[in-house]
Amino acid sequence: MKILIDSEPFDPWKVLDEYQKDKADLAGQYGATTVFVGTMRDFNEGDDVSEMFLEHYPGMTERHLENICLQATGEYQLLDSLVVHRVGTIKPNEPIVLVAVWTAHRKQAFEACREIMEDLKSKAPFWKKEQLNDAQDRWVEKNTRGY
Amino acid sequence: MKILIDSEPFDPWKVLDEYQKDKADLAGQYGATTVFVGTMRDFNEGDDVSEMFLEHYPGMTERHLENICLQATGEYQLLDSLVVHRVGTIKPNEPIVLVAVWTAHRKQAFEACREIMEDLKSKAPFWKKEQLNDAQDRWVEKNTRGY
Amino acid sequence: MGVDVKFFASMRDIIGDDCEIDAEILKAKSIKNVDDIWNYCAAGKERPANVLIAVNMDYVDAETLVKEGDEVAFFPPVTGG
Amino acid sequence: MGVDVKFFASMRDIIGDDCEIDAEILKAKSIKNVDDIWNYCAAGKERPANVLIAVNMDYVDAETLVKEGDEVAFFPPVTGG
Repeated sequence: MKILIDSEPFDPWKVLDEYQKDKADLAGQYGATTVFVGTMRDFNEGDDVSEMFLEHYPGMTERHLENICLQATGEYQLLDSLVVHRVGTIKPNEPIVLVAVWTAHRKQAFEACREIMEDLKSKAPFWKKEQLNDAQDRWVEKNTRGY
Repeated sequence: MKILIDSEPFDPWKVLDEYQKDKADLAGQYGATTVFVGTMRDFNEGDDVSEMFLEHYPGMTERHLENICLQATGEYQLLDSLVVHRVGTIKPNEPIVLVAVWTAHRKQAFEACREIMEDLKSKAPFWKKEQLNDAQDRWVEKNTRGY
Repeated sequence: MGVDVKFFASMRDIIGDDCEIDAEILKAKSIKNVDDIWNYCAAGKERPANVLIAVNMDYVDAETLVKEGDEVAFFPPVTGG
Repeated sequence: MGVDVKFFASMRDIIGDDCEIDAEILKAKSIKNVDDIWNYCAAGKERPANVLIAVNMDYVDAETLVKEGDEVAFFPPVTGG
């Protein structure tokens, strides 16, 4: 299990490649890996967005992401999990979040990955502020529902 | 949209990296990417499995994978989708299948990726034969349920 | 030009390799649908209840009519992914 | 050692920067729970209905008691991911 708050852009496929290479002890055990990557779009709610600032509550963020992954590990028999989340200034097309889980069977992998994302969206203390092309910046008021 | 039947081992993260690089026209449009990777385990139904042979029905396989992706594209407003499936002799810890979808929002990405996997498991003409460590090889009789 | 009949996976172990039925035999044996094809190629072996059937790569049932030039396939439940 | 009070995101824009309440003020002003903390630091501004509250990085409600050494945070609905 690994939780990473990253202030620099990250490449999700490179992160996964490197993380999985170090997991030789899991080789042959996992039959299913589900990955979600959230990426910054250049539009939101009808407006063009040129840039975003992601604030977080250091300490509380890591603590809650860990709790979320630990809970999913018990509920879905995860063999491993990985969460990476950007903070700071983010440009369109840059990844914001990566969630990956490894399980024996696909049912648990799909459900755990989705539940970690929903928990992260509703509990982890991150806040987005959007810089619009033709207007003042604005705090995003709430996340859309994922179910 | 891309469908690939691959008789050689593939690295899912490298495949995704290369595929996404060629999708510059989608940059800034997709907010969600969901990926499933099915990997060969070294055990199944209580037995150690040393190797597997994956047979398929050339032509019909590609046709049905295409139909499955086209249907999901309409139902979930996919911006893009990718399916890679191994055939031939497969060793434990080698990826068997990769399904990836790109959408504006995460709800569609999760649901489409899972549905493509379930459709693939129930409709695409592939058959697994397992080579056991201490016994004759055997055809896998049926897939486990994914919902 | 007759009908190409294919067997996959465990079905090939049970029934044997591909079976080609030429136009004359189709006529002579009154082979009209998938069920007739099975009976001709499987030499009396019972058709398993869970067998899947495709004509020209689309799933069909055993009553589906076949004609010259068709490709008919019999196979067990699929186990990919 | 008093109580550290933090505001995040739009809550900081509305209320202001972090607020430190020392032990003497806690006693003098009878500050006992999260609601009292808000009233002291927010200088009369109404507490928005959707504000989230954490004490020592756990979510709590406004009736939760606070003591010296606690860290209290007020912030709007989270929007990560």
